[in-house]
Amino acid sequence: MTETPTDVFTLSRDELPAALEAVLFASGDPVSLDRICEITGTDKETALEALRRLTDRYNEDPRSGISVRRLENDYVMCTKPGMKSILERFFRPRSRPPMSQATYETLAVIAYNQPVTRAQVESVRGVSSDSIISRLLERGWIQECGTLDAPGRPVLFETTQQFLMEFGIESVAEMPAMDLMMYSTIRDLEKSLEEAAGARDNRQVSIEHLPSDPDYPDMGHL
Amino acid sequence: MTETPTDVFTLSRDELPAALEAVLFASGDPVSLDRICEITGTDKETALEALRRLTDRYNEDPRSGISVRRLENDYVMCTKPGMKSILERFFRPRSRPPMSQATYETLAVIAYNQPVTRAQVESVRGVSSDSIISRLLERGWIQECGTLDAPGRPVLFETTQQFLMEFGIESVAEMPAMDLMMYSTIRDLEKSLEEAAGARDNRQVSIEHLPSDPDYPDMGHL
Amino acid sequence: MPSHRVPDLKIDRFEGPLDLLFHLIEKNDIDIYDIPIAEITDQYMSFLHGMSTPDMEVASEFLVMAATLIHIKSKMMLPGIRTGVSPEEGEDPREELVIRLLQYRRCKILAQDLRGRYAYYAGSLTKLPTLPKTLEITVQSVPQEFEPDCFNRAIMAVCARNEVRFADLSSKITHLLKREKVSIRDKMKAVWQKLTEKGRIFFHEIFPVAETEKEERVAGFMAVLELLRSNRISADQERPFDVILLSKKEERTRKESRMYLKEPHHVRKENQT
Repeated sequence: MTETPTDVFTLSRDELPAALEAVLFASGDPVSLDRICEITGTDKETALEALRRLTDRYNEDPRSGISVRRLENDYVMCTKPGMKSILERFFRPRSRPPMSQATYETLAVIAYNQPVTRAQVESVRGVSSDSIISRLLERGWIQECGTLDAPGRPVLFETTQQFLMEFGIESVAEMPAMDLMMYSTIRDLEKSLEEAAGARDNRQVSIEHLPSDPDYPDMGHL
Repeated sequence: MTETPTDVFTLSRDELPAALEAVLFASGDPVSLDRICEITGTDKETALEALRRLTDRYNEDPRSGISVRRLENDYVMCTKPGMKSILERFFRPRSRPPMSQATYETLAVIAYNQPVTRAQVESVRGVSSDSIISRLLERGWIQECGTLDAPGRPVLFETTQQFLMEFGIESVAEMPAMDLMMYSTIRDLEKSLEEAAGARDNRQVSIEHLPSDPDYPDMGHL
Repeated sequence: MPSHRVPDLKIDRFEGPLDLLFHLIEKNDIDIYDIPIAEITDQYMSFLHGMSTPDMEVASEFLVMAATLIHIKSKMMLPGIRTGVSPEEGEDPREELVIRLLQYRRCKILAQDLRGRYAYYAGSLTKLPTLPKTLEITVQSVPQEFEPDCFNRAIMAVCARNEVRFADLSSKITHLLKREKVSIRDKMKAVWQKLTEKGRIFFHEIFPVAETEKEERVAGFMAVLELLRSNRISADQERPFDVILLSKKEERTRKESRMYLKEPHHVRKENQT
């Protein structure tokens, strides 16, 4: 690439059709005639002529499922109207593969801790759960429900009505109390372990601040 | 939409090319051969033949900026390699840091020997390749694919679909293993090279011999 | 054969020892199947002497190759081994090296090919997927099966994992503290010595904040606790973070209080000490 791309670029007449096609294809959205001229470095007349040929080539070829259409001053590449039924088949949802254990785990952690942040879920599961959370959102098992009042304002998640319906409200009430599923427990465990480790290096030691340690059974009593 | 969708839908032979094209166009992402057969209600052979024609039609038409490419068992519609400069004028080019020689060497060992462990990569290159492997993983060119059934259960790596896409390779089957890894003596190596030379007329086959690719222009011109 | 000096070569120009070796072979126009190993080893070594690299890991890789070369060189000097590879002769000591060099050469060629392919193909773009909505196609959502059993199993799995996770962590920390024990023994001796000399002393006099590492102070503090527990000393601190005054207990008082406390655990501990 050169430093001043707008000036040096030129397309030969032979290169113009392919260039137009590539731009319309990659864009996906309508592209204006002005923009086409600007990019290809051609005048309007030449561009229009090339676009006309391109349009004809696609629209008149029965082997092609694509057409090029003009919308006022924009041009767009899209599927032909006759392709609707095949595309309906393409877009028809297929039965989904069963959810993975990881997905159920993430859902369970959210159910136990809601409302809960991504970081909290990760802390309980011990592994990153970002992509799974996105999938659960997409599938409607969980939803966003505000943000946590903490730095970065992380999003909070909760389970949805759909989850309740599928799982059964009674089942939810019967969910056994599980300390090790709870973010608060995990956080406390992590904290106390950190403190125990930290006593070695980052704390002014006082008699009241000793870690309890199985090897020093008496220290708790001091 | 019908109630029993799998059965009633049929496409005539004449309708197939346009249908394929529409599906690949609308999808954007690669579509598997199985899915194509399922949607179009055709057998594999017919679908493959139609895909071959479609591929040829696009790839051989100099007026077209689009190509259809096979990536293992998937098919994708994308812009032709030569359209790079016009598309960079249209989209802001993503500037990516250039990859080092070491990166391409590591990728070569993985691509030509997959699935492969870190240790195997290092044995060919004679240097530690940890950080380079991470970079390749990050770049999406390789991925983990299980572990080797050996002490320590080392992770195996393979190339990704994105690798095929960005390197213009249809299938890893096109990439013969780096044979040299299989020989323990030069005599074995020479014998096998001689045999290979004999099988393929009388041309001298050398270690430098590369898979030939008709689409891929001579490196000297790049 | 050109001179043995290999000037103007920087180690970071080479991807590794094989790359360097390969460079020397190409530069000297050597037949890879018949490497004059003595010459190459000398050139390789003179390069190693000239190189400066702060990275020990990189350097060690080059040194391993140097050792290999010297090993091959010494083998070549043994009687009965001639150069050249023909089936009648015994194994050529250079064979493995040649295989590795050929392997590496192929790797380099393929890498070069991949680089070219990437430069050529990487600019290809796919189109963003067309949304069904823009085609006026409505997509019915397919319900996802929910398995309460899987859900309950997942709960158990998370709990079980967390149990292991925290048991692991706490055992690691216990281990760290155990390791300290060795120095705690030393510190106990030091504290006891000071108290024998002076009778009473402030904790911070033995372990001044300015002159001791935190770890040492913690170990010292642990030592004080051990001595307290074995009832050899007493410690007074008015409130947390305040100074701690240590004083030695007299033999008689110690015995009395021990009898008074009658804690078998303490007795056992003391006997160990």
